[in-house]
Amino acid sequence: MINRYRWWEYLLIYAGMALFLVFMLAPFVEAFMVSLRPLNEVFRVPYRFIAEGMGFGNYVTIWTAQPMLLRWIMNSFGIAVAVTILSMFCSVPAAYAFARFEFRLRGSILAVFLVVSMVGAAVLIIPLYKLMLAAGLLNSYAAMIVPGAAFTVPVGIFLMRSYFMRIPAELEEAAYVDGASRLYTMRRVILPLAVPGMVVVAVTTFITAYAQQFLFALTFNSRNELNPLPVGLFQFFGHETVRWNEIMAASLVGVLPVLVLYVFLQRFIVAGLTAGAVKE
Amino acid sequence: AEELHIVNCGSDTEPQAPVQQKHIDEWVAENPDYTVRVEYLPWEQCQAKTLTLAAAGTPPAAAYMGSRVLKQLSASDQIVPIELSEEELASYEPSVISTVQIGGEVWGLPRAFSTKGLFWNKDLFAEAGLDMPEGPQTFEEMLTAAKAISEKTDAAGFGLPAADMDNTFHEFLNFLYSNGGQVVDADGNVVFDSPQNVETLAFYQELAKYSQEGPLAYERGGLEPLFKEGQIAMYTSYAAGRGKAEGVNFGVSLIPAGPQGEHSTLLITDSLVVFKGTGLEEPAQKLIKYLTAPERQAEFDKEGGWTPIRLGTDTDALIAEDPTWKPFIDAIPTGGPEPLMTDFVGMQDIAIENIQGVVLGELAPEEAATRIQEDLSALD
Amino acid sequence: MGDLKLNGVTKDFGSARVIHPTDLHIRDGDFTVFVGPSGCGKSTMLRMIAGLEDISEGTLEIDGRVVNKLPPAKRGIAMVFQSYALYPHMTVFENIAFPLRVERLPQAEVDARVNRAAEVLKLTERLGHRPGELSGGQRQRVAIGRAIVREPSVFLFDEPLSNLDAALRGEMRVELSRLHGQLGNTMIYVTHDQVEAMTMADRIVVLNGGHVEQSGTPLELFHRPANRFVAGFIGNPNMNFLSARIEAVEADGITVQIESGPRVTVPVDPDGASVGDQVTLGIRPDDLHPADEGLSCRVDVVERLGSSSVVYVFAPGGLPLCMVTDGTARCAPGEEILLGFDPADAHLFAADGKAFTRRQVPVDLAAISLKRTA
Amino acid sequence: MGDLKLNGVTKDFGSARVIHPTDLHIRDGDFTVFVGPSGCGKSTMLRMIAGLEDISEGTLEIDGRVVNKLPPAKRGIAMVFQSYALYPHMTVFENIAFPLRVERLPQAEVDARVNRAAEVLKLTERLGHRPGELSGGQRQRVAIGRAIVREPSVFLFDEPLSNLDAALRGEMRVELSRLHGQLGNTMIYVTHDQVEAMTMADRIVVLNGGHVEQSGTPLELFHRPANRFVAGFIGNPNMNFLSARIEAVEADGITVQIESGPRVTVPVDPDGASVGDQVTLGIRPDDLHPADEGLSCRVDVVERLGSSSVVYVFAPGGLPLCMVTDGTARCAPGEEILLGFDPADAHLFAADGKAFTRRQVPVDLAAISLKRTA
Amino acid sequence: MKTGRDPFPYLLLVPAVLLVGLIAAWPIIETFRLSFTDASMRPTQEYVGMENYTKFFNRDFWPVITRTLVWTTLSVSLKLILGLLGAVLLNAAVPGRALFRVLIMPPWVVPIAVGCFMWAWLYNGQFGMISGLGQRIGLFSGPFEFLAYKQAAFIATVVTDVWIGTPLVALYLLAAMQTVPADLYEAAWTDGASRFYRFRRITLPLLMPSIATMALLSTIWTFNSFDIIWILTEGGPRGSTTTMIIDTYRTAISRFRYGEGAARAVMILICLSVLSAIYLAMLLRLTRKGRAR
Ligand SMILES: Nc1ncnc2c1ncn2[C@@H]1O[C@H](COP(=O)(O)OP(=O)(O)OP(=O)(O)O)[C@@H](O)[C@H]1O
Ligand SMILES: Nc1ncnc2c1ncn2[C@@H]1O[C@H](COP(=O)(O)OP(=O)(O)OP(=O)(O)O)[C@@H](O)[C@H]1O
Ligand SMILES: [Mg+2]
Ligand SMILES: [Mg+2]
Repeated sequence: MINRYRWWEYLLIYAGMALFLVFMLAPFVEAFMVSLRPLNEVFRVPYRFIAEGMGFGNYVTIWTAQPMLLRWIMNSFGIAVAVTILSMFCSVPAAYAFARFEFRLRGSILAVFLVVSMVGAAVLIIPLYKLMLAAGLLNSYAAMIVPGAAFTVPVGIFLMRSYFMRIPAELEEAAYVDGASRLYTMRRVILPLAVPGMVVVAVTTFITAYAQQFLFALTFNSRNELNPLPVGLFQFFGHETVRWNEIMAASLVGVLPVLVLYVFLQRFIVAGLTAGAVKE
Repeated sequence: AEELHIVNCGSDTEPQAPVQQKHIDEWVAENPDYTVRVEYLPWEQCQAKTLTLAAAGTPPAAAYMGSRVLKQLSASDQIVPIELSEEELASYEPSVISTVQIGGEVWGLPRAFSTKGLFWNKDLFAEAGLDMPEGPQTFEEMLTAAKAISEKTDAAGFGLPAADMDNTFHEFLNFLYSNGGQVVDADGNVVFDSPQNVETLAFYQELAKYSQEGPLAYERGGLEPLFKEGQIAMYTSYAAGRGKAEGVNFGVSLIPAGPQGEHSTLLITDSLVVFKGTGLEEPAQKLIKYLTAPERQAEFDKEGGWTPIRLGTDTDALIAEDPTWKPFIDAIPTGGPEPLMTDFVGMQDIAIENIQGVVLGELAPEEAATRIQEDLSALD
Repeated sequence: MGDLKLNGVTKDFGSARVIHPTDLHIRDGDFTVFVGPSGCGKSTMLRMIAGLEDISEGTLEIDGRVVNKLPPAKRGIAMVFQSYALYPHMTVFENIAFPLRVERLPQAEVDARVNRAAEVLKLTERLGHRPGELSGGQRQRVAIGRAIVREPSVFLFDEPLSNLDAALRGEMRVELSRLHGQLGNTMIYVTHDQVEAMTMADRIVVLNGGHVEQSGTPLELFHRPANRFVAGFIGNPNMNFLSARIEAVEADGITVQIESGPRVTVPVDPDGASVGDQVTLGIRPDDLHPADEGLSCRVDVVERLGSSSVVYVFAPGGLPLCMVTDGTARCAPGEEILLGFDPADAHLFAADGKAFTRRQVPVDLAAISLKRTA
Repeated sequence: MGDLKLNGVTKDFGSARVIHPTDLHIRDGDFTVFVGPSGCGKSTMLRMIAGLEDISEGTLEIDGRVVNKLPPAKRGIAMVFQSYALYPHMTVFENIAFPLRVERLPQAEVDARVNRAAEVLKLTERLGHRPGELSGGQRQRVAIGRAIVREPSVFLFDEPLSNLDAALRGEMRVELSRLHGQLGNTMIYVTHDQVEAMTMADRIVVLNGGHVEQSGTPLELFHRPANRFVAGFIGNPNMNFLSARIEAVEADGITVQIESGPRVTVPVDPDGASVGDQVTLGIRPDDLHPADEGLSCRVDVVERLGSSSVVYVFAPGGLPLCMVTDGTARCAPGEEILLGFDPADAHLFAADGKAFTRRQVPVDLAAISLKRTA
Repeated sequence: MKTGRDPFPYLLLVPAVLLVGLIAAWPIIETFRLSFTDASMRPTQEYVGMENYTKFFNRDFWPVITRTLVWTTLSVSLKLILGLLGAVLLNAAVPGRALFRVLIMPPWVVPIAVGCFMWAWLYNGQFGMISGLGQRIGLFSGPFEFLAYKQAAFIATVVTDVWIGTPLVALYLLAAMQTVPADLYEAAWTDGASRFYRFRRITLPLLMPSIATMALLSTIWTFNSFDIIWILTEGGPRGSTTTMIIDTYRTAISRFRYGEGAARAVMILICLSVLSAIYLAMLLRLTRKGRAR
């Protein structure tokens, strides 16, 4: 009964939602409208919301205009997946250590991770480049994956840590009393229980990695067939006139898979964030 | 076979790219010891990336980039000078080769060349009742035309680019040079506070009143569709701009002359440079000389729609075939290069910031000139 | 097989001493219960025995071997946690089998042992379920199952019943007692519920603020509490305490004058008592009864439980007292009644809380069989 | 002022009927307790009365006015939640003052009312603290304080004591009873603990599976349970049930033959009974006692609580029985004992669970003052 | 849990420390070192002491830091206000809520560069939707270029940043909101508190820790927000959107003054460290209970 609304409350809520969605979706509407226009209608004054000759033609031509498009989308996906796996491989054990053990340097190491999460990669690009060079990673997927993962590890650690802290310590103690080794306990008891939290962190990392894979790819990779989508999109700029309609079509196509993924996983994300939320 | 890595700013979808690739393939066929890998990068990121590569000690063997970086690259000991024979040197117009010459040495080979002309929409001029069959020839005529068009038609008089992009400065230089102004004199001193410069700034400020809405959001690329749509009656562009004005009844004339100068233009070249420290300096030099040899370069220019780097019989034929080429070629001898300063980005930032001030009406022309003069002088 | 000795064991958390030097001997096969108020160190003690917590000083011996440095798994103990600590992602079978999996026993052996345990605990039907699908009592039994498959010599329980409702609690109490009777292992059981302590223990260890206050059989503690703390802690409802002053010390007892009350002679060993001392007289609610003369009290609240009633009264001076009577009490709130007691039922405590030893107790403590289950 | 009438009230969650049509009259000033096993619908009933949950069918009247559509605040009720629902970010003062703030009372009035409530509840010292700094009992009192400042005509409590430990629970029970005595409002109290129900209620309503099984005074329910469910639910330890067959039906009682036991005549109204019927005989643990002849039982577990003992035995045929004796029971596990009872104490239930009305009960139910506090 | 010289936790840290230490920590240290040199494109470099810092302080520091703080504060407050509003709407039990939950998320999911392209279009005066539709309905008399004027561009970049950052804030606050026990609301309702009163007196105070956490995290992210401004305005017009990170990038990467750029990067780090200290203190205070076992 507490969730019953009066008519004006409904009105207010839906009006609020509508306004919110207008703000959140306007750029997508714009992009979509642009993507439907033929090029000569893109630059047409005065502005018309519905232009002549609108259609899905661009969604067909992008694949031939940039034959690598599919490859870029796959790269983006692949790189984001790899970043996620590598990042999780590092952040999950570390978060467990921070959540459960008292050890010297714990505070300082945690602080270092915090500081790292505070530095934008943009200003570190030259030392990073030297590093990639020394490691011989340039022009490989690894060049985009490794630094991408490194900069997502700190946030991953913080999220996972609060999740681990919610798993009762007694479960581990019970396992120790039963003779299980620490690794066995972690593998058989802790990790299976942390799965919901790991899903959240993985999805967050994935989305971050997907949304922010421009700088590293641009700087550390010079092989077009390895490029992720955002870098690839810049190649639409090369024409006589920038083919904005195709760029928008390609962008929307590139965003779609992640959006679908999000739709499927959103339940877990809300629930998992709830678990991670700092309380009391 | 060793690989020559070449960074090419721009896109491989540009029309001249296949030509270049064809030439490279030919060269590789002649020099089987080497392979060539060309990496195309968007202009926005290209320079930064190439220089990051250089700073980290792994430069490409050669790169195609704006000539304005040459001074910084050579001062930083990143590129090697190109040895040209007298004959090779002589094949270039002096004003063109000057864009790559620093301290008597040639640091790169001009690859793409552009000069600017004033595009004007004949229909709009007619609509505004202007009688200028050859287009505006002086600053004053230009202002008159712009004012008339702004007042009498729906279009703006002029398309003024003033965004935070290099071509804001470039477009300004066209007018500066056409008014006899200079940024740096022959001895390398900054001379920005000259009366000519102040006058040009004042002209710009006036022009801004009859320009399209929001000049600070525009660079040249953004003006092209406006011109095409008849929203602006004039703007300056390079030769390839003609192809982008399809369907418009337009004329191209020389940049109007200021009260204290004559028709001029900014000469911009992009050039091929050879980086130091790759161990491949020699074949790289061979390759770029091969690519820029007169006949191949001409083919490249033609395909790309660039102003020909070398003048000659080909050029006359070009004009004969398409008279609109004339203003772009005629301006070459009187044109001026980009001011060669080591910190060219710094220079540009200073100039753009103050030009924007003038365009917005926030800075008086004198004030802007003094500021630019001071800041440029302080630049090391 | 399961004989534990604590010698001067202490525990410090940082600079805070949580367990003061403690000597304790827990005999093989005993059901020992640790009781005490919250925060007194019960869990800490248990966790030190389990090896989950370092021992700060002193030694812990199991079957004559010092085990201070041994990890939990090597001590031959099994622990049932207050929260059961069942693995929510495993079935009941896998939960119970967990210690055996750790030891990598062959599947056949695992099956056999788990099934045997499940039978003892009446869990056979539930082996395929997850803990989330079980009732509280069933979960409890799974936790016990996980402990018994290891066939440990010592069982540790940390308040295993505190999450259950009263009915299930009573049931589980009986089951645990029966289990102890069947297995005969040493069991150490932590609780803060003294009813559990009384009903289940062979021996009770009363802890308070990191000290052992008294250890002994439940009836010893009930009838001969060593001090006022134990007297107040053991027994439900709590013992009533009255201030008194010693009037006379004789060989067969101490005569005291109760504050705004009668004068009584309590039959205790008078060692250390002297006339004029301030003492406390303790009397259990069950031993108070309406009388023709005695303390004149005003009835405050009456709780009628059907077969018995609890009457809360205010004694002269506003001191609240509690009395339990059989059946349905007939007094009404506000009524004045006189309460009396048999001095032989009273306890007497010196000013420092130490009890004077009682001469007689209603039952022969030694004669009663300690075993409560077959 | 606080007279509640439920007329044919039902509750459906989706297609599941959780409360079956219920008529109930709760008189002004009564302390009514809802008891029943978990999931029987107690909370749902309370929440419908509070207005937190829609009533599916039927009407709820408060003081003669149908309030089905009224939001909680307009019903003149106050509710104390099981979890207390204290606002963790507010001080005790602000928690208690919350309803007054909502009403925008002037500060002076708020101060006065809160202080008065705090005094009644002995919280004056704690007014500046946050709930996190309080003990369970204190939190409980804050929750009550927040309810009483509103001066509601009806108080609703949802298992307010279930989170407390036994000692505190006892204490709070007494305090709530005293509060009711002082305020005289109508109180409706939900619990699944029948001890609470017995000690606090003027009237108990026993719910089971969404039905009202019986409603009456505690002693009525204890001594005259309407059916086997109520008999088993009320009283601790639970009533023992023995299968029996009717041998003879006479005016003054029914004679039954207990399965593998003696033959007894139970003094009940024999309405509806006929010879040969299968019936159940119920006898409370307190009413069982060792006897010279009777059921021959083997002792299983003995729990000695000090002042009383609980003995669990197996009757012939393996039926488990429970007996409570005073003091310390002297029997040992494994021992065979004979248990008997006075037939007048026995209850008799028909095959469908309905009780035969008992002729006599040990107390005169009507004569006992219902008030338990001054 | 046992403490002491147990190697296990250290083992668990190995992968993270290796990866982060190598990939992120080393460049940070290197940046520190570079800040005391005159590093540029030249292959050699010399130590110049504090010169890079004094230069920065003497010229650009105060305008840039002020602008950065205003930009950050504006953006963060908007994100929090909108995020809170969004969370409230997401939490409302009305039909269509599930759809709303999905539709609010795309800005978070979209690659930042792509998002900026879209906004660049929206802000375009001639061909963009806002100006276009605005003229249609008579909001503007002619085309309006949002990125051509100092204030407008400043606000436009903030709006885009808010657009990208709001969904995560909303999601996070929604999650926090759902941890508020339902009975608190029921209790307040029983006491007659209106929906708004309940929000103000219960939801908001209880959300405060989460809001504070988000505020700090968001401040850090916003302070470092680079792509949005770079793609939309490159710091213009007339420097009106040049925040510290843009200034640093321009100096170090565009102008190849690595030494000076490094000094500015270090300044960012110092600014953020102050914030991080606050954050860390809060985090520790908030989670101490959870750890004490
Ligand atoms: N890890 C720790 N660090 C510091 N003090 C601790 C720690 N664990 C327990 N203590 C303190 O030691 C004392 C004893 O705690 P313990 O858990 O043994 O109490 P307990 O008797 O089990 O109480 P309860 O009945 O409430 O479970 C308490 O005062 C507690 O605050
Ligand atoms: N929102 C709901 N939707 C569906 N079924 C519900 C809902 N709330 C309660 N129920 C069901 O209604 C029945 C009665 O629930 P209720 O909470 O009233 O039980 P209760 O008597 O209070 O039990 P407890 O003692 O465990 O609190 C239960 O079977 C429960 O599963
Ligand atoms: Mg404990
Ligand atoms: Mg309930």
